[in-house]
Order: sequence, then structure tokens, then C-alpha cells
Amino acid sequence: MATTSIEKEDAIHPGKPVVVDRYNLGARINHWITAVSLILLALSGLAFFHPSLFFLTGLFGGGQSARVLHPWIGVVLFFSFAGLFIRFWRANLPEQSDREWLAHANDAIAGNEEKLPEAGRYNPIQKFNFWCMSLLIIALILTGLAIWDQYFYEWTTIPQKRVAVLVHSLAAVLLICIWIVHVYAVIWARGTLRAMTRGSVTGGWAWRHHRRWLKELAERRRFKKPATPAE
Amino acid sequence: MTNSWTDIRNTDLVVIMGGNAAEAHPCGFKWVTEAKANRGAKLIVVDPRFTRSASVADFYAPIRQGTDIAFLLGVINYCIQNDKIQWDYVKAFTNASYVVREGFAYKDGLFTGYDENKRDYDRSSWEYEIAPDGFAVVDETLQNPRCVWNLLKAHVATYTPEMVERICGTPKDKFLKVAEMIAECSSPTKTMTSMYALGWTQHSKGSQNIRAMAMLQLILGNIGVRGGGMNALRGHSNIQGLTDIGLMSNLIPGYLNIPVEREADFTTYMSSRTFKPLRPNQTSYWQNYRKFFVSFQKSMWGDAATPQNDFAYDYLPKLDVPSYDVLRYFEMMHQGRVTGYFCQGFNPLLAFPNRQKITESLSKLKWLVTMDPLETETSRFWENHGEYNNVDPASIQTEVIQLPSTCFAEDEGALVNSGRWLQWHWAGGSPPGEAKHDTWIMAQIHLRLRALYEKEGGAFPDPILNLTWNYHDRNEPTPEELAKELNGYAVETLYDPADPAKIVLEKGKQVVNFSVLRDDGTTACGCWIYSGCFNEAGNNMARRDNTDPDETGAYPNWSFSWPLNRRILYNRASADLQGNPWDPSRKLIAWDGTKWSGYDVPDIAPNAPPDVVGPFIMNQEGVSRLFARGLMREGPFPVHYEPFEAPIANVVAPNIRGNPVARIFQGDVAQFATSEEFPYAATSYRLTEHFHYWTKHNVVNATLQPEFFVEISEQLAAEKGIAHGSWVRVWSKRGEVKAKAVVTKRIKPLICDGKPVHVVGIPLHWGFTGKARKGWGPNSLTPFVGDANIETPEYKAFLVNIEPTTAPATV
Amino acid sequence: MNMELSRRGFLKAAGVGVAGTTLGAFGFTELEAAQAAAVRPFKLTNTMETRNTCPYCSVACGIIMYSKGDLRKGETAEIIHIEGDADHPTNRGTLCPKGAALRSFVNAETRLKYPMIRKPGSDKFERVSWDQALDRIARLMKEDRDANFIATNEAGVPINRWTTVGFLAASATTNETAWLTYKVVRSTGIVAFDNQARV
Amino acid sequence: MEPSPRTATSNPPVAASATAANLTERDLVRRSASTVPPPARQLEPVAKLIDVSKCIGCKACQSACVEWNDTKPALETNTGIYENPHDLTPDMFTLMRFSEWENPQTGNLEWLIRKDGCMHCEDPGCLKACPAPGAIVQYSNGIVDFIHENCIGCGYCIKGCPFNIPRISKVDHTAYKCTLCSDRVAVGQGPACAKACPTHAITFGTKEDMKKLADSRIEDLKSRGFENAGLYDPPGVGGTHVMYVLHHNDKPAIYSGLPEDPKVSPVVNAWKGMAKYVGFAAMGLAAAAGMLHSAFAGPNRVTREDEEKAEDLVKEKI
Repeated sequence: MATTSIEKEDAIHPGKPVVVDRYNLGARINHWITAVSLILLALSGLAFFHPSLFFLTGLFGGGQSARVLHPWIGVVLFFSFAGLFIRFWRANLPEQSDREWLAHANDAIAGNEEKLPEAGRYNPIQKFNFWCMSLLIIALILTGLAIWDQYFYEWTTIPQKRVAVLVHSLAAVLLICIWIVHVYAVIWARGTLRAMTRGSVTGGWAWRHHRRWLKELAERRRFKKPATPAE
Repeated sequence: MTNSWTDIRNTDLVVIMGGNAAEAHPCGFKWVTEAKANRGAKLIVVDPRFTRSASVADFYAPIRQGTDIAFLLGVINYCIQNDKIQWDYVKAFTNASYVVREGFAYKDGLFTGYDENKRDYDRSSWEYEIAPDGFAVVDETLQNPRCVWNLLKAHVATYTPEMVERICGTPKDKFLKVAEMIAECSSPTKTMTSMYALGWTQHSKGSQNIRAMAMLQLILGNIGVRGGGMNALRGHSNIQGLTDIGLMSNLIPGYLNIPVEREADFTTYMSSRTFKPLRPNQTSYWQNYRKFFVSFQKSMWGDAATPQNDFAYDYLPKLDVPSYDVLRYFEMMHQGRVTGYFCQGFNPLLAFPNRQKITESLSKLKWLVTMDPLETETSRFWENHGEYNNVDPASIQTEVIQLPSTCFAEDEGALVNSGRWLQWHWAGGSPPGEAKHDTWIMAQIHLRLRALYEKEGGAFPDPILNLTWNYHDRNEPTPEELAKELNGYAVETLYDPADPAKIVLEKGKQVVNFSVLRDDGTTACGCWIYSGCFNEAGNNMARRDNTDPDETGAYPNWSFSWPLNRRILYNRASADLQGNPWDPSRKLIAWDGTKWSGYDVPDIAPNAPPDVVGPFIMNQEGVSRLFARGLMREGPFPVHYEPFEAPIANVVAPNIRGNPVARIFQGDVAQFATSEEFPYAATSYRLTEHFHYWTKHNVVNATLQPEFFVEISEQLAAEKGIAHGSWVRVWSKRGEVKAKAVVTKRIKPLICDGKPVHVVGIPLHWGFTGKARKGWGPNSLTPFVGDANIETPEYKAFLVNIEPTTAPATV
Repeated sequence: MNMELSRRGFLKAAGVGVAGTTLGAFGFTELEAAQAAAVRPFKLTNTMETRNTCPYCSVACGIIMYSKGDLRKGETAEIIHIEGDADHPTNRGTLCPKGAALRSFVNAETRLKYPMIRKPGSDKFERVSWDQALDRIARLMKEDRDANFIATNEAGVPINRWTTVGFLAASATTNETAWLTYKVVRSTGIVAFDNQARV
Repeated sequence: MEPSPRTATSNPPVAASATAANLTERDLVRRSASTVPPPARQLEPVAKLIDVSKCIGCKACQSACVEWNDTKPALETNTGIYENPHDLTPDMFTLMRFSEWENPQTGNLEWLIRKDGCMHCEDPGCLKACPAPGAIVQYSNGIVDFIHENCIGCGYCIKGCPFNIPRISKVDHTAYKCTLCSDRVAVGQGPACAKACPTHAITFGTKEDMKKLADSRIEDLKSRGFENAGLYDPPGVGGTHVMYVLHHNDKPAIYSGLPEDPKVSPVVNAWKGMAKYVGFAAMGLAAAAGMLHSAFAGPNRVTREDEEKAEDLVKEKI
């Protein structure tokens, strides 16, 4: 059970404060490629989604180039996210304790984390986001291919394309919503962002949000050289 | 066409048989759709294939190719049996009442006088009984058993609906429906038009196909009336003009004849061309033959044509055979008896039957000159194109000179449409590269040959050295100059014979029309039937007044229609014996008690009384001929003969193969197949997307119909295991082609004489040059035999076999 | 109803020239100079019109050729468009799929541009000048005519027949070309003279 | 109402003064992904009437269309059918479609030939679907036209069209279809196909006139035994500016799949309607929820105590 919530790169640097490695460089690059792709996709996609946002194609050098770029960025996103998926799917598998955690969702939203069961590497909301993202990205890539007329026109019928384009836009909307939640959560839970910039969090952050993860790391003696104060 | 394209709007019934007007003449076919939409006219299509014409027809009946005569004689029989005859017309305007001489008979498919060895008839019994006064004997009561009507009745009695079904494969009920619809047009107020083309001519008895329909039209009273007529839809833009101007072995412009060897001098020549009327008071317009002939000679050789030398009669070649038509000539070429050949805008390698023979023939030439705006297969017959033209260039010793000529857009002049309108056109584009006008090329050939004869002398140079050549620029005669020669002019000042002081026309002026031509050498006229096209009033061919009084479809002031701007031939026949129109709503001309007038130029002297002078002025009888006398080589009535390659034996004359008088060359007989080896009845045709072998050079048309195919029924496809759109091999005794298979419901097997007959349709537009995909045409397969009268090859009915195959190797 | 069109009566006799057209008849009484923001610019503006006849079948539809450049002014003229002549009584402006694509015939890649000769046994055409080609033809003709012309038959009757050279005439040339061809060919005594009428 | 051009009764003008275009921005009634002011004038609606019963399938319309529009459709092969090119393409705006139908009532073969191409819907699905402002416009006379400078090549028009008409060019990646020869109509001419059509199976004029003409054609067809002859002017798309006279108007599908009751697909309507609102609402709500949460709950900070707890834990285990 517990083994799943630890990744290879996770390690504790004793010190004051304690610093915990959460994401190695590869994971961070992978994440940011995904993030940038997603933002570009959202911007270009929204430009096609509603006329009032068509001006956003200007960011891509115009409508034609936005149309050309969007699906390619989609491909980048897909593979990039696939990388993240491979890295993190185990840590995002649901656990028995998640039920209990979710039963106290109000406390989670209110920030009363002490009332919650200890979370592993990811809490259930994060897991939910992860799986939503995964499913939506699969839906987007599949429907995206169906409407990528330049290369795949022959693969689907027009009625299928119509469904595809509708599903694609709804999936994109949902994905953007999930993304908003994700970004907000990062901002709300202070100290989170450094996990994806520096790759590490403070021990306090881990204690507060992912105590079980921290405990397990400690339990297994996953220690590295002490963090230098400068860090 | 006896009528014009625009006249078709006046019809009540259109019969498309022996043609596919919608597909081959779409814009002319417009007038069929107009007649349908505006007059409620009906359209019948009779064809082996359900064509695009059939797609808009009110009634379609299938027929086996090469059996049209049986069908048409069946309809005539139906009309006679059911008394659907326009009697007044038949009695007054046809030779129904003429009594045929004793000794004439028909039995077992042959008329009297047949000589099997010569494959020809002694036609002397096919004549009227002539009374001591020199006129033909007639029996207006039609009681005489030897009168034409009774002979006809007996002749067509064989062709019952059951017999038609047996021969043609047309189900009896469908035949009867067609016969019934046609028979309705025997009413004087209903007309039918016949639109036919190469589906009738391209048979070994093509002329008789047409005659059979002409006879039917006469019985129904449909010749000479608005919305009626026999309308040959000519294939090419100026094939009418080239025929009129007589670019044929045996013709002089205006349907005069080149002398034959036994006509040793002009007097002998003229002795058989007096055209004495066979009935009192008849016009027999050919009595003017001598005037036209002499005027032609004057236009050719001017001052060198004098009364003393019989107007240079000897300058003309004299024929030892009826004609040196292309079939005969390629046969000669094949025998190595030809040195050089010119092809001006013509592609015989693809256009003539039995391509293998054509290739061999061209390979035996010393030289070949082609003149064309486009690449042709003929000019590259020596070039290897893999399976598509499998020849060895090194072994072909023919020198080929290819001359680039201009196309329509770059030249000026007149083209004659199917309705005999001479329409002038103007040049609008610059020729590509060094391409030159045909007139320049022909002038250059003449001038250089002439210069050689002037300098070196040689074989009989007189006709070359004396050829009239008084053009402003000797190197390139202008279209106007040439048109004026065709119209004719006064060589000397013409005086009125009744009043020698009165000048009719001054020397050098254009004649008003052929009525002023003379036989004494004082007039010149290149082509008498065109006379009037460019007279002192100017270039009448360039007229562009499209008014049409009372919307008759005549357009009398648009261009010029030969003869004399007449729009409907035999228009006198549109009125009854009192001179009143048969159908007042379709008046054409009428007699007002003193003269004829109306919407068209009368076909008869304007003051010729209606009850005296017959409408068919070119015939000695003054009436039309249901009985053709000796003018057709097969006989005075059509008879059903099978094609030389037929899927069944001739039901009415089982011992006769093909047309008994069609000319066949010995080498070709061995290449005629039987239905045992080659069971399927093939036919060739045009598609609407293409024009012969030209449009495969046109990227647009190539796109619209890119690749050679054959059409077969679903049943034949199933029998042979041929998949839709797959490759098939089609072969005859003369060659093979590979094509894509179009499997269609539009072709269905026919039951003929109890046996299923499968039709294989082979369109003709592909070759090895141009933009379209490389392919073959039907002429790799077609037999080398022609019609008995005019030698048109039998492209429309032959036998093949078919099997699935693989794609040809690409080259 | 379409047949009720084009009752314009007498038209100018000339077949060529720039024609003004009354747009008023089609509803736009006031022409505007407004910038066409959308529609493609009308491509026939400032072209020369020349009346001609479709060279394919014998319906002989009237056509109008639109060219850049005017032959009558001695300019080079390039045909940029061809369509049916609405004033023509037979076709009323309509054209079949061949006629409607005439421009692509005029400008076809496989139009011939230069005289060519293929020598015996050769596998290619070689370009020659017109003079070379025509002199060669005249010489070949004369050689054979002098050798094979039959002036009289056995009975001594002049028959003046030349059977060893034949001439196959076109089917789409003008009457005037046909007549000149007739004159030139007949004057030589060629009897193997034929045309497309037969096939 | 301003009268509109009719079927060309004259030849195209060539003088510069006579060829100013008369379809301008101010004649637009709809513009994709944007709004237009009400047009200054209302042109009389035009229509092309295709009388299938007069059509001989000669493809003159295709030929004239290619020549007028200077397109270059590719040379294909024969696949056992008469359709060439095999489908509409960015270079072939109109196509004759052939179907061989055996009439079960009469037993007769009927070769039904339909000229396919843009129907110029009154309620154009392509325009509705188009995301690019001004790439698809509709003029007050009913012509629906693609403006290539504005087209982004996304292919949404293909999804919007109930008739499967627009095609995206592989060359310039913009959508192409029949323009109803807007450039010709703008100077008082009919479309090139209508001008060329040998049998006048294609006619062009005011929609009202074309309906009258259709009535007379239907009457003629009924007199010839086609009881179900009728006009195809489908109301599901608000009527069309290209209409058919069909001998069997009760069975449009036999004409190479002409839609029975075409309308802009509900999926497309959902996509271009509901989805937009729902989508914006959802994204807005998500953002708003975040803001509200942040306002009420404040940031979730790691405390000193948390850090110490962590340090303690680590010390304990080392």
C-alpha cells in the first residue's frame, strides 16, 4: 500500500529546515513542457472556440498558423503528458484512505488539514485531477485526430467529426477547468510551486500536506546530504 | 440535316436511333429538351446501350447493333398494317404510284440481278416502266401489283413484331410501343424528327439504315416540314463543308462527279448527266449540271479552261475504280503500292479500323506528312510506347514530316454546320511557336511544287502550272479571296439572253447566286451550292442578325444556309396539293394563288403551281423515292443483313453473310471472326466528355474522363468474373486492348433468335499522346470492311471476347 | 423560359470588338465604384472579344474568345477565356464539356510549335525550318509524281491519274482551307483524296 | 427590393466601366464569427435551379466551372464509374453524380444524374461553424461565399455543412466550394455552369422566378407520369439558393444520397451554441470558485510548527 506513494527521486535532506526532493529535473522539464503546451493549446483552442477570442490567433502569427500549430502542440502535449503519466500513475492510484480523506473534503477545502487523514504523495483531489487530465487528454487527442483534416480527413465520417469536435471542445473546457483548479491549488497551498521550480519542498510543506509521504520517506531512511542553508 | 438544329424545337416526337445526340451533340440536343418542355414533345431512344440520351427519354427500347433495318422496316410494316399513313403526302410526293418494270423481284435476301462472283448487281431491272412518251408509268389508284407501294408492302411484310424481336432482341411490347408512338405522326398535324449519326452510318449497310428511316419519314409525311426531316448529326465542325466541297476521291464541289475512265471526253461525261424529267413539268434541277461543272473548271483553271479544250476536262484525273477511299488506299498501302501520304488534321492510326493493318501500312510508306495543331498518334506511329504502341522504330523506314498548323482560335473562315449554315469566324489568338495557317501551308506546297515544274518540267505539269492563283499575296491567299472563289464571279460581262443589250453582271463581279451561272465559260464558281455566300452584298456568312420572325426557328438572316439561304430542304412538301400548310400552326411556305412565300426560301420556283410541280426538285421524278431505282448498290429497298461479324446468323436470309455487295479485300476476310470464337457483340462510340482524339490533349477533358474503359452488363461481368473497375482484356481476331471495366445496368443482355447476346461497349478516346492516361481505342479490334455505297467502315458492330486481366505495364 | 432570352434583334455585323453590355438589364442601374471586398475581380475586364465557332461537332456553337492583346492591331494575342455566345441562335451561349474547355485546347501543352522531321529508322523527331520541310515535301512529291503519274490508259485516253501519293483532308478546317486544299490536291492528279466524312 | 441578376442573357462585359463588382461588404447579411450591420439594401434573392429531369450528365458544368475558376483538378483513373473527379475537390466545385436506379413501379431503368455542389443554404451550416471572422459571408441575395484571405483552413465548415460540400485545399489550406460565381453575378452575369448547360437543366435567376419555372417543369413531369415530381428546396436549412427539380421528390436519397431532410446537425448546433455558453460558464465558475475560496479561506501556508515537526521526524529517524 504505502510503497506506491514514493517515487525514486523522492529523498529527504536533513537540516533546518528539512528539504524534501519531490521532482527531479526530468520531471520538472516534462511538467513545464506539458504546462506550456497546455497553455498554448488553450489559447489557440479558445480562439477557435469563440469568435470573441479569435484575436488570440494573433499570438500564433494568425489564424492559419494557429490552425497549423494547435494540433502539433496537441501532439507535444500528449506525449509530454504521457511522460508525466508514466512517472506518476502509480502514485496516483486510489487508496483505501482516500475515502476517509474525501469524507472530510470540507476540511480540505477549508485548509484544516490536521483534521484529515494523512495524505501520501498525492491527496485524492490531486489524484482526481491527475486522472481527469489523463482521460481528457486521451479524449482530446483522439477527437483531435478525428478533426485534424490535413492528415486524417479520410479516417472518420463527417457525422463522426461533428461529434468529435463537440467532444473535443467540451473536453477542452473541462480540462481548462481542471487546470484552473490545479493552478489555484498551487497558488493557494503556498510553498507548492517550488516543487516544480527547484524540485523540492520544505519538510514543513510535506508535513502539512503529505505527511504520510514524508513519514514513509523517513521510515525508509531515504536521506541524502543535508540541505545547505543557502538553499 | 434536311432541317436545322433550331428547327427541332417544332417537333412532336424525336426518335434518336443510330446516334446519341445528348452525348455527342449536347448543345443541339438542347432543342430536343426545348421541344419537350415547350411543346410536350416526346423522345424515343432506341440503342444497344441506355445512353445519356436515353436518360432523358420518354421511352427507351434496346436493340442489337446492326439490326436497325429490321426494326425500321418493322415500323413501316406496322404503319401499313394499321393504316397509319399520311396518304395525301404519300400519293402526291412519293413514287408510291410508280409502276416498276417487269422482271424486278426480291427473294431470300437478294434482288434480281445478283452476281456472286462480282459481289454486285446488274441493276437494270430496278427501274420504272417507261411509257412511249418517255415518262414513267404511274397508277394513282395504287392498284397495280407492280406499283412501288404494293412492292413495298410485300417487301416489309416479313418484318412482323415477332421477327423484329427475333432479330433485334427488342422485346415485342417495347417495339410495339415505339411503333405506336411513331405511327401517331402520320397525322398531318404531328411530326417526328429523326436524329441519327454514326450509329447508322458505321455499318456495312449504313446507307440503307438511313434510307429505311427516310422511307418511314416519307410515309408519315415528315420530310420538308417544320419539326420533321432526316437529320444527320454530322460529327465534325466542318465535315459538312468538306463533303460539300468534295474533298473525296470521286467528287467535284457541290456533289458533281470526277469522271471515270470510260468517260473519255466531256461529251461522253455529260451524256449520262442530262437528267431529263421522268414526269411532265418537273424541275429536275440537275439539268443545270453542265453550268456548274463548267463554272467549276473555270474557277480552277481560268483562262486555261476554254470551250476548245472542253474547259480543261482532261486536267481532271479519271477514275478506274469507283473511288480511292481510305479503306482501298490503306489496302494499297499495305500492298506496298503507295509512296507518300498526307494527313491534314487527321489521325488514321486511331481513326481507321484494324490498327495493326494501319501500322503495317504506314510503315510501308516512303514518306508521311502530317499537318495538325496537336500531336497525333499517326505522326508518331513509329515511336515505341510499350504495350500501347509496340513497334520497333529502327525497322520503320518511313520519313515523317510533322507540320504545326493553327487551330480554330487563330484562323478565319467559314464552317458549315449540320444544318448547312455557313458560319464565318474570326481569329482571336496568336499561333504558338511557328505554327502556320493551313492555307499558308497548302499555298507553300503548291508554289514550291509549281516552281519545280516551271524550272524542271516533268509529268503533265499543265494543271499545276495553270491553276488559278491570282491572290493578292501569292504566299497566303486570304479567307475572303477563297470564299469569293467559292461563291463565283463573272469571268466576262454577262448579258441577259433575252435582251443582249442588258448587262446582268459586269466582268469580275461576284455572282448573286448559282442561278446566273452559265455553261459557256463566262462564269466561274468553285462550289455551286455555296453560291450566294459571298456576293456583291458582302460576306453573307458573317451575318449576325438573330431575329426569327414568329419564332419558327429559321433565323433567316443569321449567316448563310446553302442552297440559296434555304433553311429547310424540300420545304414545298410542307404544304398540300393546294399549297396550304399541312399543319397551319407550323406554316413554312404557302401558295397565295400566284406565288410561294413564307418563312423560308421556297425550294421550288416561286411561281411553280402547287398541283403541277413536285417538291423534290433534284429528282427527275419531282417526287421522293420509296423505291430507290438503281441508286443504291444493295437494292431499291433496304433488307436486313447482319454485320460481317454477327452473334447470330441472318434470320431472313440464312445463307448471306454481311452485306452481299459490300466490298471486302481478300486479306481481311480471313480476319472476320465467328461467334463461336468471339461470342460478344461489341460496339464503339464517343463519350460526351471527349471529342475523338483531340480532347485527350486537353487537361480539363482528360480530367473529366481520364482513362480508357469498356462497358459491360452485370450479367456478363458475373459470368466472366469481372469486378467493377478492374482490368479486362478485350480481343478480336485483329488485336487486343486492355481497359477498365465499367459494369453497368445500362447494358443488358438481349435475346436474339433465342440466344442471349452480350454487348460490349468500347468508347474511343484514348491513345498514347496527350494528357489523359494512355490507352487504346476500339480500332485495334474493328474489322476492315465498309459500307457498300460509301465505304464507311463497320465500326459499330463486330465480335470480341473478354476476360479479366492485370494492368498494362506503365511506360 | 430560358428560350425567351436574347431577343436583341439585329446585332452588329462585326464579329469582333469590345462590346459594351447593359448591366441595367440585370438589375444594377447604378454602377458603383465600391471596393469589392469579397468577390473575385472580374477576370474579363479589358479583354478583346472575338467571335468564333466551336471546332468540335457540327452543332457549330457560337463562342466568344477573350484575349489579352489585339490581333487586329498587330499585337500578340493570348486567349484567356472562351465561353458560349449568348447571341447565337443554336447554342444560346451554352457549350458542352468540350466546348466549355476550349481555352485548354488552345493552350494545350501538346500543341505543335515547330516543323519536325523523323528520319527513316530514327526514334525521334528533329526540328527543322519551314523552308527545309516544305522544300523536302515538294521534292518528294515531284520525284514520285514524275515517276508514277499515269497520263493515258492503254487506249491512249488521257486519264492523268496519280495513285501513289494520297491526301487525307481534315474535318475541322474552314471551307476556305478546304477549297484551297482541293485546288492544290486536284491540280496534281491525286485520286486518293478523302476526308473524315467517311468515318 | 433591388432586383438581382438573372441567367445571363448576354455575354460577359469586358469594358472596365461595366465590370465594377456589385456585391460588396455592404451587401452582407451574415459574416462568419462576426456581426455585420444590417445591409444598406436588400438584393432580390437569386437561385440556381437544377432540373435533374433535363440533365444529360454531360459535365459541361464541371468543365465551365474549372475554366472560369481557373482550378486544376487532378487527373485520376477510371474506377468503374462515370464520376470524375471521383468526388468534389478543392479544384472541382461541382460534380455530376450518376446513379442507376431501377424503378420498382415501372421496372424501367432510370439513370439519375445529379449535379452536386454548394446549395447556398439560407441558413448556412458552414458559416455557422466557421471560427474565422469573415471567412464565410452571405450576401443579401443569398450567395454564400468563402473569402480565402480570412480562411484558416480548420475544416469546421465541412462539419457544419449538411451536404458535404466544402473541401480544404492541400495547396493553400483554405476551404473551397462553389461561389455561385459571385464574381459573375456581381457584374450581372449568371454562373458559368448555368451559362454553359447545354439543355438548360441549370438555370439562374431570382428565386421567385426559379420557383415558377420549377412549377412548370413539375407540371410537365407529372404529365409524363412522374407523380412525385417536385422541388427540392429543403426547409430544414431555411431553403436553398440552389434548388433541384426531381422526378422523384419523395425519394431524394436515390439521387446519389441527396439528404432527405437536411438541416444543420444538432451536434453542430450544440457545439456552436450550448457548448460555448456552458464552456464559458464552466471556466468562469472554476476561476470564480478559486477567487472566492481565496477570499474566504485565505492562503494555506506552511507554519513554523510544520517545519519543526518535520525536522523532528527527520532527526528521530536518522
